[in-house]
Amino acid sequence: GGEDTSSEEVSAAQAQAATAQSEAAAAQSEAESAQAEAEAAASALAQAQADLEAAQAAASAAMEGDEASQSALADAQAALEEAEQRAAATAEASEEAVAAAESALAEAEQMLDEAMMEQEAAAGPVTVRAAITGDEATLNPYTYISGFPGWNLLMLQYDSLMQLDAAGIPQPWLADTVSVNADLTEYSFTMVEGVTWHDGQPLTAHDVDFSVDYYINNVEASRFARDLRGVEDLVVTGDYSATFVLGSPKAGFELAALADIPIIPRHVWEGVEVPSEHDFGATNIGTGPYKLVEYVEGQSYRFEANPDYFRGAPAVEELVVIVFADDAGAQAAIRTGEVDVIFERIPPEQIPLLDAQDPLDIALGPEFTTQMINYDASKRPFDDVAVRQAINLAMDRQDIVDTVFLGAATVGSPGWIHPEHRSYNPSMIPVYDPAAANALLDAAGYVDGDGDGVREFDGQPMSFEIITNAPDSLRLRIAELTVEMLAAIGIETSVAAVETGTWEQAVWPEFNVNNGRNYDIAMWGWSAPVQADPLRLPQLVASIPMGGFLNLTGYASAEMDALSAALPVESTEAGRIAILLRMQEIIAEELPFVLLLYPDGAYVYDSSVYSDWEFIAGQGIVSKLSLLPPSARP
Amino acid sequence: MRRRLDVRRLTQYGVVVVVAVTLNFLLPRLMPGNPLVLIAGVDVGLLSPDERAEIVARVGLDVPLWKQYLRYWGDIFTGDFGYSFRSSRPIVDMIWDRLPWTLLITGLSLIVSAVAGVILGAISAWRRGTKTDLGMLSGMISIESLPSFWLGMLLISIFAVQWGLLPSSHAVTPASGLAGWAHMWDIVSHAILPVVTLSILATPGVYMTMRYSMLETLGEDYIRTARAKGAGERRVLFGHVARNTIAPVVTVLALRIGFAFGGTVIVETVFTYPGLGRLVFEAVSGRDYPVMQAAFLVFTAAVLVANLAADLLYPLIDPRTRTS
Amino acid sequence: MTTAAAVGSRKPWRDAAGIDANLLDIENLAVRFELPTETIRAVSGVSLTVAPSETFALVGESGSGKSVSMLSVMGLLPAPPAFVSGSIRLEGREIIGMPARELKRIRGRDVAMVFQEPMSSLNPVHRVGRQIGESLRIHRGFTKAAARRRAIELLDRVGIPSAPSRVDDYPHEFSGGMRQRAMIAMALACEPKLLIADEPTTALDVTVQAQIVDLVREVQDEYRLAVVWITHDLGVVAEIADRVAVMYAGRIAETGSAHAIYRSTRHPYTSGLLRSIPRLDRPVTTRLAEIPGSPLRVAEELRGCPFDARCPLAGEGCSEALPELEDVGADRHGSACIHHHEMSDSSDLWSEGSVTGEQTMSGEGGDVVVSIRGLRVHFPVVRGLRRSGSGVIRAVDGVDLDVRRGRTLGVVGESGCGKTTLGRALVALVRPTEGTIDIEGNPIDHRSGRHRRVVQMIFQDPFSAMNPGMRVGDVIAEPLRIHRLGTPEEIRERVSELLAQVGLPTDAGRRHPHEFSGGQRQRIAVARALAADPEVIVCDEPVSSLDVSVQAQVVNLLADIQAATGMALVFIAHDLAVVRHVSHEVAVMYLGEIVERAPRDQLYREPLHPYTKALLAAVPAPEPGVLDAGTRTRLVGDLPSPEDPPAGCRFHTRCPVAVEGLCSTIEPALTEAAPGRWVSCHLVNPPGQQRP
Amino acid sequence: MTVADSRERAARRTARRRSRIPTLFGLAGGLIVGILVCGAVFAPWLAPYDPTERVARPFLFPSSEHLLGTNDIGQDLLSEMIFGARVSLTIGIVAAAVALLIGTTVGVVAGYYPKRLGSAMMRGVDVILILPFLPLLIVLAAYLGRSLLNTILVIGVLIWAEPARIIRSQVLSLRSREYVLAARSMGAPDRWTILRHIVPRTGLLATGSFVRAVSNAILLEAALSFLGLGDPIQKSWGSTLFWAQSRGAFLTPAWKWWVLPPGLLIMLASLGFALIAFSLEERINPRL
Ligand SMILES: Nc1ncnc2c1ncn2[C@@H]1O[C@H](COP(=O)(O)OP(=O)(O)OP(=O)(O)O)[C@@H](O)[C@H]1O
Ligand SMILES: Nc1ncnc2c1ncn2[C@@H]1O[C@H](COP(=O)(O)OP(=O)(O)OP(=O)(O)O)[C@@H](O)[C@H]1O
Ligand SMILES: [Mg+2]
Ligand SMILES: [Mg+2]
Repeated sequence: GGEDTSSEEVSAAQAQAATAQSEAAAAQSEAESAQAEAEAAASALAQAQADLEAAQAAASAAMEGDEASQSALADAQAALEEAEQRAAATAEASEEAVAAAESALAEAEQMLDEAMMEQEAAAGPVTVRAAITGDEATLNPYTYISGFPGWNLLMLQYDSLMQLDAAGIPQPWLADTVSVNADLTEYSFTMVEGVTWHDGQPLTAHDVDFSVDYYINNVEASRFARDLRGVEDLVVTGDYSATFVLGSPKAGFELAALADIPIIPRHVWEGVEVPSEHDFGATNIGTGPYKLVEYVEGQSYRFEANPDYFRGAPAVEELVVIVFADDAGAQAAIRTGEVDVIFERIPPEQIPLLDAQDPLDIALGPEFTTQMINYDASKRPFDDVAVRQAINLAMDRQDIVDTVFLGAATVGSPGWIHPEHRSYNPSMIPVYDPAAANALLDAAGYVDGDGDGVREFDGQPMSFEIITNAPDSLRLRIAELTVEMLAAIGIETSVAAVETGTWEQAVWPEFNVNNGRNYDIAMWGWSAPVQADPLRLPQLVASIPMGGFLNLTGYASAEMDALSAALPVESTEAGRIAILLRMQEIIAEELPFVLLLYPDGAYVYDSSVYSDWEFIAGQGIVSKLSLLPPSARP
Repeated sequence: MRRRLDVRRLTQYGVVVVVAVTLNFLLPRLMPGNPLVLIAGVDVGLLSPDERAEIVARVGLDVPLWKQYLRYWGDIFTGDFGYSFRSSRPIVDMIWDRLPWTLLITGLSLIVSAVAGVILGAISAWRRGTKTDLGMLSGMISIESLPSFWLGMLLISIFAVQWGLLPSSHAVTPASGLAGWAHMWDIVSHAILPVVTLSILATPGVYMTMRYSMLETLGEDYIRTARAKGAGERRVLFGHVARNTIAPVVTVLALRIGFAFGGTVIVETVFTYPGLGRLVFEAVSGRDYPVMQAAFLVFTAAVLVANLAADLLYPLIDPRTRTS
Repeated sequence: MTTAAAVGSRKPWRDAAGIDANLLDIENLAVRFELPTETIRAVSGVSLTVAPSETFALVGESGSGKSVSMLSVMGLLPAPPAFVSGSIRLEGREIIGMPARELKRIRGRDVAMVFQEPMSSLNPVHRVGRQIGESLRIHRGFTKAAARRRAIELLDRVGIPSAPSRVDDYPHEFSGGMRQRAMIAMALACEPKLLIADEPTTALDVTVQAQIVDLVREVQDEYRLAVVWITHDLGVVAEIADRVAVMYAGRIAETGSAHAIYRSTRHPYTSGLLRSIPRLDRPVTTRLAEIPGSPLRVAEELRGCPFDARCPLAGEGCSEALPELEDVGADRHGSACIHHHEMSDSSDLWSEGSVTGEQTMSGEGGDVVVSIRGLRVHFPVVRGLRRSGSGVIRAVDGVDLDVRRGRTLGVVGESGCGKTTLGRALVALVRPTEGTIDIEGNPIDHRSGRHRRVVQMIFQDPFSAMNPGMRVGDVIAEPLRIHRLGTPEEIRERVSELLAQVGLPTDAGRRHPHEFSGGQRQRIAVARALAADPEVIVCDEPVSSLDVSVQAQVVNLLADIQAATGMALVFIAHDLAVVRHVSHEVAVMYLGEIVERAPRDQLYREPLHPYTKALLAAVPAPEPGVLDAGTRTRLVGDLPSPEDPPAGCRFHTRCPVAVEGLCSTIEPALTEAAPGRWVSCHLVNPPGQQRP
Repeated sequence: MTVADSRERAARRTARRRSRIPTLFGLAGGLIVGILVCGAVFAPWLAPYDPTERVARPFLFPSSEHLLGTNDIGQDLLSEMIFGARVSLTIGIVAAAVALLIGTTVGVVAGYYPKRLGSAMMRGVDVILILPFLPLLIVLAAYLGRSLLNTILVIGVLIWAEPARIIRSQVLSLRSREYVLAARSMGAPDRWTILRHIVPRTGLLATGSFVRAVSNAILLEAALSFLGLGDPIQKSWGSTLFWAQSRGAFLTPAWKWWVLPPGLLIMLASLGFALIAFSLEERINPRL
């Protein structure tokens, strides 16, 4: 029986597509008539052109993925072009004619949009099957596993007060407005009214209040408590408004907390005592665009669209997330059509291969994850800036990008911040100059005294072990190239590829920088959030008791500490950027670490199934934005 | 090989169990690395000392090792292994979710390899020295030398990716909503490649044992006695050779059940098959102590049960091991 | 070769009745084994006939081709590597080349076989009854139930007590003798015309052997069977064989009626075999007749008489041509010796030699070297799920013995009575559970060290008694090296000396043990035992795994050496006749206890204990009609388990003269019945008279 | 007659083949191992490039310059295969030697003193055999760090139990051989008996289990490397597969020159030793 219904559905869809097409044709004839009118309108050529271009852009954005409509659009465009030419030819035209053309165009556009949506509806509900590598457990705020893509999947079911837009900037979401007082201690917001939980209960500011209290009171497994550090109180000022009161000034609270914290329903969570062990069944009640309806441990998640989503029903009705053991499994599956998208960056060598395969497409964009060299800057000889600078100069970043990433990475800025980031300091240009590096070392007295090709320091050869984690093969290859490059400046290194736990334990004992370091040189990398929020930079470079929680290299500088202290209390965006620019300069000069590159984000998807993926700068495509209709995106 | 179950043997089993359980407890803790990142999530570096202490206390890692050890024994007896560090799920549930799949593929592959190994081994021994024997023997030795993961990957590459005949991963099509026969077929089609891989790898062992055992039996005096009575080849084969040959094969098979369990780690990883082997691999990579402990225990139990079964089965086959 | 024609042309003994009179007719049978490394000619040119209900004995030493000839009658030789030619006719039907399907129908129905090893010839996983009934089901189409009923009858017939309850036992629950009885029952199931018994008693004790011989004789009469009895011991078949063929190196050396073979031997080999058997009915001469050398294994085509090298008659023509069977007397008596006419009924080819050394018998000889008091060795047994730890095997259970310098103490008893354990206790290989062993007045020390040199041991199996990877020189030097007795130079000299002493060439030291025959190896073992210059040598059945022709060599060697060195010997054997030739004093063991101990001559002349009597009676005499079967004391049943020995007198369960109420309740003590004669029997020493 | 003749000839052929199987297999194994060992020894002369040098663009298809193409950072794959033999075979052989050393020691001691000591040791062996293999491996690998030596130790430590069992059972039977009893009855200390009589007699068996262990060790090394538990920097066949796997070669046309050759070489090496082991085992225990 199942096959019959599906073939029926197909024929119905075909019929509807035909209607859509004829409607598109109608739109075309409308455009033609507009063209005729445009012929008469020669006088406002320039204006018409500009308007036409805008219309074109909007139309093409609306039409992607639908060939029939696309050809219709192409025709429409051709017609428009013709109109343009004729308009140019006819020197005299009235403004009304132009307006008529415009309105005709708008009508055509709207009809095309409708046709497309109808066709989508005709093709049945869109189901997207996505691959992830590694289980993410039950996706509630206390049990999801990884920051990526675990948090991203979590946030399909929940919303936060703010939401990142495509540029990575927080925009009001559940909140209608967000305002902050001058000394950065009070963040007030009003909320969108009429939002309901999946179970139909209304969302109010009391839920937000509850969520904040809950996270703060149930420290244990939740990172959200840390986002809320410094929150003294949430003052509820109405059913739909409230104010966060902070103990000390805190810039960037929007990004760090408001756009991060899922709001949980008070009526469900009130009775939950041990959230990480509580059995919610497979489902979680949120306000998000999706409801998790099925979870098979280690295998799959099935999400259903929430048709009543406050920003509009999602474009994808069903999302199945399938767990794979590793990249290779996921890649095999997208090749065989078992999945439609991989929610994980694909390795560089796969980009051209997968792109070449129809109907697979690649979404490319900048990402904020990093590959870098760490060294123990508190220890000889790395405590010497000259040595660190020499290492920096010796790294041929472009070679690494080309060889290991086959070009699918961005050369690292010596000042840490990604060039696509809004607080990037454009004067940060990486320099590859081994000769200069050698000269620097010679000048600093690190010479090869015994002629074995290895320089000495304090009577010992400059010979070190580069520790890296074996499972990350790209990083391992970078380490291998690093060995080559350092050899060129007389520093001998060897790669020790160890198990991840061992590597972490050496570089970051007990995940606590106060425990010191057990390595000379290490390959390291931070995940995207560390860079996405530039206000976290102090964590990386402030001296250790000062707040350098992530200062794994033990770097310390008085000026950096001062800037670190100033940054979070600086009240203006411009002021903060200025501080950040200065910090980048210091980093590039003193090199607490050597940033090598930022791997580009590349996501493969099956364009015949769904192609409206939204690439959030630095974060990739895995977010609710990708699954909402364009009109609902911020 | 004569096996007999008695008190001393049971005591020895007991000792082995205690040592193995102890090691199961110690091994995870001997591994460098820290489960904190699993429990605390991504921002582990930002934890304050108090928060750290609270987390460690919640999962019971704050008490001295010997207390944790005693607690582990308690867990074993109560059958409650607590919650996974990684996914915060009850471990017993996780194991129950995974166990059937592992049992399915190991069970099927054991049956396949046992049947294939026994039949081929018997043919080989019966026709000792012929071309058939030579061919089978060299084939089996070659198969024995195949790297398991390589075989699995090649099968995926050929049958799933190139030809698209079979799914490359998982035990069922995720969220397919299939039911009834379609669902059964779904399970079967997903199990084919892993089972084939495991079977191919396990067959030579059975084959060799069978061939060896049968050759030995064929050389026994009582086979000559049977022939002297006028028994035909069929009667000799099925009446006299079969049962005497099967005894050592049963032992080998029983031991193999244990190994088969262990062997699933690689195969389940290659095929993303949601069995215990993959659970172990994930738990090990993530230092998920309680899951490791529980899963190791299942593995240990599997080996022991298989051994015990062999000991219990043996007297049924060989009356000499029954008490006289 | 023209053997076939030669034999075919000359069938001097075929009687008037002609071919039809013979049940089995073998002509010019040849079997060779094509082995990867060599070709073994196991049988060549063998011709013989067996008449219905005749007992035909096929005699010869190990490897002479007896089993192979008879297996080819059954068509049971594995081909390859066996290749059979010639002709075998059973009731006129040719067996060689017969299709497997037909052959199958003959086996078990017309001809049945009982094999040498009762332990391994029964399928361990099938019940005895089922195995007996199997041929009935195959050939007669019996139902399961009918076959089982018949199996019970047969078991009963072959003397298994309470057959209905034993029919469902598994073979391992039977004793050796019972298994051999079951094998016979199995062979009789289809009432075949011919029964081939391949050394059915070799693996059994003398007492049981006699029972089996009796049994076969009975069933033969009853079923009118023809029996081919294969044996290496001419003694066993003397009483039952009608006709005998003696095989050597795959050929028949001599054949004829039993009477002719035993009484008018016409082949030096046969006569050698007969003379080398120790006999109770002849006076003790210290030395046994021995056949020099060792049996031949035929790999090359034979050019001359295979016995040439060992034969006292060897001379002209022996090495030139293969001797054919010649008619040498009445009743189809044939011999394959070209010098047979040099032999007569009275001639004695094999000199028994004269007594070397002193010949004092009996009496108290030298001083006591070894003194055993109250020795008990118990082995714990584990059995059952709960391992009732109380069970022990009382292998040696209260033994007092003295061994004197220059004397030999013989220890005899059935298999499992504890002889080996006693011997091992003497060389400190097992720890006594109780009791003491003093060597030259010092208690035995189980630690390793030079003191252990004093007692040395010679083991039963010369093939497993030396490390096959070592050279003979090193084997012999081992005790010297262990105890660092001398420089390498001295050790080398000592080894040469020892080799000479045991009659081996000096260059033997450079060779490996596998290059030597069994007899030679046992010589090497003797040399090794002598090397450390011990006071006592314990010989644990040193000859029982050797061929009869060779066993005399070893026995003689031991006697010579003792005479030369004056050391004490403990000679363990299960065969009273062998012991008689070497011992000064004999101790008879039963179930871990000594039941009688006496100077040799007194013991053999007048045994006191019923068990000793029975043992003596069981020794076969290699001459038909010497012993009257009717007057023999036959032991019934098997040795009880040493784990749970019978109460009272341990022998009462099998004793023909046991007194109910006395023997079964009161344990007799070993008491001196006459000077030097110790017996533990209530009938010899009534309880009242026993000294405490 | 002719039927019988031809039957006899067939039988003889079977017989000959039967007796030749061990020899044939042994020779085949020897040949395979010989070629591979030669390749390893003469690698610097045979290999067209230095396998650690980046000599061309990454991911090159096979060409006349690079017969098997290049790997993910432009190293020559053929050279990598040739040099890989060194590490793989070294690990195989040395790890097997380690295993044999432990296995023989344990086997001999446990077999010679079967009562308390022996059964205690065998329980240890049981424990080793039932312990979850992978974590044991990770613990050891993590403890020891990744290096050639440590890989060898880890593998050696994990595979000694099998030889120990086999050797023990032989020693159990050897120790009751009469020549051992003879030596003991002469008053030889245990050391003498073990070294003179027991150990030399286990030689052939030990050789057999050694060769089998080499075969296993090679496979294990490959599996370890594949799981990322080996040292991926070392050029071994296993590490080549690790890279092929982590750079997606299994799913691309590159599997023909990047995945097949190392896999086949691993199989071949393991097969070579397995064949030798088989022929040795047949020799020790010829049946029928
Ligand atoms: N299956 C076989 N393969 C190879 N050689 C064999 C085989 N069977 C017997 N032989 C050889 O044939 C010869 C004769 O053996 P056979 O068993 O007939 O001797 P036997 O007289 O019965 O001796 P025993 O008293 O030891 O039983 C021996 O040299 C033996 O090694
Ligand atoms: N090491 C042992 N452990 C347990 N039982 C043993 C051991 N050695 C001997 N026995 C048992 O002790 C009893 C006496 O054995 P022993 O070998 O001394 O007898 P034997 O007279 O030498 O017999 P045979 O003539 O068969 O050599 C037998 O029942 C035997 O099974
Ligand atoms: Mg025989
Ligand atoms: Mg004995």
